Amino acid sequence: MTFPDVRDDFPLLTRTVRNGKPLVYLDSGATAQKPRAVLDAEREFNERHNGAVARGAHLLAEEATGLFEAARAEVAAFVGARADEIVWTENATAALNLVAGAIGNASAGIGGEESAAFRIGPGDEICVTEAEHHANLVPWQQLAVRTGATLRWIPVDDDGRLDLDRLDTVVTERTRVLAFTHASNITGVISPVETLVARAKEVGALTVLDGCQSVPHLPVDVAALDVDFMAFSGHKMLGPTGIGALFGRKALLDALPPAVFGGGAVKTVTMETTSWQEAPMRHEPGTQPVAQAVGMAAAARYLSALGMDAVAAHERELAAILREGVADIPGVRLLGPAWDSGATDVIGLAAVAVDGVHPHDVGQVLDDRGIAARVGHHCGQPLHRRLGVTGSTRASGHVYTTQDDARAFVEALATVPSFFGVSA
Amino acid sequence: MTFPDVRDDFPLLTRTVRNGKPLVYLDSGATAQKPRAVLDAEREFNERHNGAVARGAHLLAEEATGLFEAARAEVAAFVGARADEIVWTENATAALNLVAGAIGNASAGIGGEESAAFRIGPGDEICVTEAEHHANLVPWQQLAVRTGATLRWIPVDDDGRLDLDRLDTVVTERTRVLAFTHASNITGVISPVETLVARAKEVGALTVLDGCQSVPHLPVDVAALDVDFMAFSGHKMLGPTGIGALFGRKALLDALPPAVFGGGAVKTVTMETTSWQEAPMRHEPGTQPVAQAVGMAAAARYLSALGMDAVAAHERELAAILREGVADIPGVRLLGPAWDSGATDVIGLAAVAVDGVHPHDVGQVLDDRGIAARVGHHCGQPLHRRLGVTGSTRASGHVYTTQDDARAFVEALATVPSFFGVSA
Amino acid sequence: MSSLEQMYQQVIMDHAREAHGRGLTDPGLIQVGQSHQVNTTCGDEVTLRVGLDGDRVASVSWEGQGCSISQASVSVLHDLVEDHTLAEAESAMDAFRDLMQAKGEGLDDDKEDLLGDATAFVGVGKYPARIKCAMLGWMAFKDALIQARKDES
Amino acid sequence: MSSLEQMYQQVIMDHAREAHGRGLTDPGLIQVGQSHQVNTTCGDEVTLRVGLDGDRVASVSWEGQGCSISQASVSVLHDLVEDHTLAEAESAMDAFRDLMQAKGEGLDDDKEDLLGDATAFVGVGKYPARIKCAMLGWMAFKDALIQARKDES
Ligand SMILES: Cc1ncc(COP(=O)(O)O)c(C=O)c1O
Ligand SMILES: Cc1ncc(COP(=O)(O)O)c(C=O)c1O
Repeated sequence: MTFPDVRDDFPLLTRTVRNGKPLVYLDSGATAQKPRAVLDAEREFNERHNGAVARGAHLLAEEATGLFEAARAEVAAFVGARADEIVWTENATAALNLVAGAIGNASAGIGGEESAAFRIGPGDEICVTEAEHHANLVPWQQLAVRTGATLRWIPVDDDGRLDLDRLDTVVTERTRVLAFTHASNITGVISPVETLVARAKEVGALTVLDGCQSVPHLPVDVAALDVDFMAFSGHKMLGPTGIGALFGRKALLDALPPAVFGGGAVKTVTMETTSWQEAPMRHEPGTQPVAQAVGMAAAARYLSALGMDAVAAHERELAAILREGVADIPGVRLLGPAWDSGATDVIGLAAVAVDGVHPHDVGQVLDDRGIAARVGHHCGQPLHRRLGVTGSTRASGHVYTTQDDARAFVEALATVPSFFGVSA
Repeated sequence: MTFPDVRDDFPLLTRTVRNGKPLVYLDSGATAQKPRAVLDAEREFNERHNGAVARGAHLLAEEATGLFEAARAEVAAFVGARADEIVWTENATAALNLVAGAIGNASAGIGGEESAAFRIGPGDEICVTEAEHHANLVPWQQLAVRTGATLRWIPVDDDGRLDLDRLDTVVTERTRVLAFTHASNITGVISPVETLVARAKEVGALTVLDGCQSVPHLPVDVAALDVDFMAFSGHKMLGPTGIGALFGRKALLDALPPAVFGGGAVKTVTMETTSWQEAPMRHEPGTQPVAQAVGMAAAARYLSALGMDAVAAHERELAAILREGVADIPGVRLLGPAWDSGATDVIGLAAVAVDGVHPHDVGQVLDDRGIAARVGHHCGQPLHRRLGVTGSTRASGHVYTTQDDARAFVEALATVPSFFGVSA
Repeated sequence: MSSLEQMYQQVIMDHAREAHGRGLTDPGLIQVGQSHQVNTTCGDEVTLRVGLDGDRVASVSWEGQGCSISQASVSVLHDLVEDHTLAEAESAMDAFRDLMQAKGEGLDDDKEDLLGDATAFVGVGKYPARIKCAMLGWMAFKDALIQARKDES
Repeated sequence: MSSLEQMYQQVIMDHAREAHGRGLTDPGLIQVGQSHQVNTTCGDEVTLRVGLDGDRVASVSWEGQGCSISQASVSVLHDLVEDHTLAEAESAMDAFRDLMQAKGEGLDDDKEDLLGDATAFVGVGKYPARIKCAMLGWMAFKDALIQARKDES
């Protein structure tokens, strides 16, 4: 089964770079390009239906509200959730901060008795992994500062896989939250969600999944994964910038106090006190990214039409070319596990370190050939440090990435050591 | 001097509603319509220049970063700020929460000694006014819950003007923050910023201005106003949804700890600790609303081309028609001061209560004529309560609003009492 | 008849002006439930109390303020369910919800007969924002029933 | 010469491979300043120490890691300012900044003469993201000078 060539759906991919070279876009892990269907949906909203959501009795307000809530239902269905279990946020970072911030607020007395179950403090533990993006590490680290709880983490092995031998000693009865990534944006490794969730349930900890690198690339069903919360971003799944989403079990979202306060989220406000609406509204104060929600739903529709199983299979082929290809280049080290066609726990990207050549210099050589890759620590300083490097060069694909794109990366990378005079 | 008719620049305004009636859009105070220039700027960005900002070495990343920072400089200039004094946020609500949340974090020890000046606690006071939108009340009220500080407020008089006789007793040496709106979204009253800032300086309190209803409608210069922080939204100033901005003095933004944590905002991250970048980056974790920033800058450019003095004059004429017009209708009460052509402290809106008729029912009659107005409490429950009503019906204009639009509102409103059989 | 006139039919105006069941009363019964609901768009509130006598809705009384649609709706609710069996009350509740979701089109004759005066609310179904207003009292009724029956167990 | 070759001229490659001034030394002077700078895009760091002897930059030494552009740039910085007067060092600093802002176009002959080897960095000016790399050491130098002169007063 061959995956359809969808490049024509993406206006940006037709442009040329650096003196007329065709663009080879391999930075989708950072941010994806957007199909015309997404741009049109946003524009159509702005040109025909824009109005204040959930607040007016006039026709435009009605239409805008209808489209906004329909978008919520669509994005919810895309990840196997109910509509009222999806909270819109600015991005995935904001979604993760929403959970951490709300727990901090509950611990400071906000939300009163209704939110008391979320209170944490000295003696409690928050657990993450060594493979986290800063967005799923720093909020928890600082929640620990704020509440006096202790941060612990599951280490990774030399291949970037979680060291499950340590699971039971790190996640214990003291653990209140276990936050972990679904797929690493550096090694590409997919976490053993089932094992981690089972352990969290055993000790009564909340689970928070970072779905940034899974939702755009794999079929994801929060009900099947059985997690309590999951964060993901619009812009990485072919949707607009300026929007992300938090999935949360309804009962938890209803009891969690707001992390951010304002209009539209409240029931009754006096100068002295405030009572909140139910979820998702209580977590959506202020004017929401409405056009962006409509665009994100269009992205979910676009991906669903392709079929997420087919998308995942397509990206597995890219992974094979990238990971096998770079492994053959002398002086190039692949971060994370070597390609193994039998293993199913790696997404379609490859991050590499070139002996003696700094990632910035690697990226420059690629860029000169029209190849857009990402260089640096990719917001994962601890994981890079654990793997013995300070940064890497990453190629990451999406539905529009061709096998030729992946091969172009491997070929260009092979020229790097000699260009910098460091060949073996 | 007549204000140009710019309706053709706004695609949405050509549509009809409720059986082919022309649209009379008078809900700009909630959210404004967007000129083609804004929609085109966003689309052009997405189709030509989209890439990860501040993170890649490839051409698209470079272009996206350049456009994103140019947008910041333009929006900064629009309000008289320096580029590095502008932080992008999801909306104005998020901007106000950023300041309140960061003060809360500083008080919980985050940011260490660098942020110690922001710590507040029992004995300290936070001051707002009775005229605030929930977005500039609830974050402060809950900051008080979180820190043990006390919330106080400046009351308003029957006209909705701040009772300045109480200023010196409410704002005292104990006051650490004075947060107030520049213009009320209900009464339209413009606050005496100079007097309030002078008093805040006298007692050493930080000033936080809610510029949501001023920045889109009046010339605003933060340097001249001499405030410490100001929040405003893109979608109310003809820009996209999904973006707002916080102005803050650079030295304050640099010392304020983050309210939200994640990638792109940090210098060095270990599992144990994090150090932050300078402002504005430290307050912009995660992938930013990049296309929306470009759109917001296009909106600022569009408004600047019209000239904010001309915009304000145009809206003053609308205010005159609205406020004088409704005052002549028996059984209709204007919230806020009666129109006085000499007074300069009212923006171009009018909120009314109709005796014996609920705002929802008023709105329905207007909507039936194609008039989009806002009904309800407009996220200002305390102010409505103070004025003796639970809700109102509001007409609010913008650059595309014509005097005929304003007259249509007044005429339709005049039919309401008899329709519901409550005429005198 | 314009959409506006279809929405504000005389029946509705009359119920709004003189609402039935207004004023909370003590039903003097054992199975009593009460619910407070807020329409967060406008802040309208209703507090509704139900007294059950076996499988009979013996008493419905309420207090609140709101738009003519919400007030008239609680008033017809009162007439439709007080002194009826629980089963009848639930059928009325279902029929009213169906009417709201009918987008202004009306229901089949059986259901309209069941609703009586309440069919006048047909025009509200065209306005999603107003359906909330019309449903406010019914939400309170539904919740109050749950409260009242909790005491059963 | 392609843009890439213009950027990575032999001079730069040489300086990157064998950087001058690497390894922090104790200048044995009274007026000493030190600065640590991080390029937040990639995490590259440099720590640079300056020793002043009156109005002479008597010693520049540094430690750090980074891309060839940032390493070569600190190396030429060392050569340009060590054993020069403060005024000369500041002229070099200004000229280098101008070169970075010249978008790959080069400067007038006077300034290029002043920069010597450092003119090889001309190609960097075409790449905004890399200007940060080339400026890293200079930022540290500027800050270290401020620190060193603080001790004056
Ligand atoms: C005075 C005032 N402050 C704050 C806000 C909140 O703005 P946003 O919804 O864009 O966050 C609004 C608009 O709703 C407003 O009118
Ligand atoms: C694994 C992972 N988590 C979190 C994030 C943060 O997402 P965003 O920048 O959209 O908030 C990213 C992307 O940068 C990511 O790859």
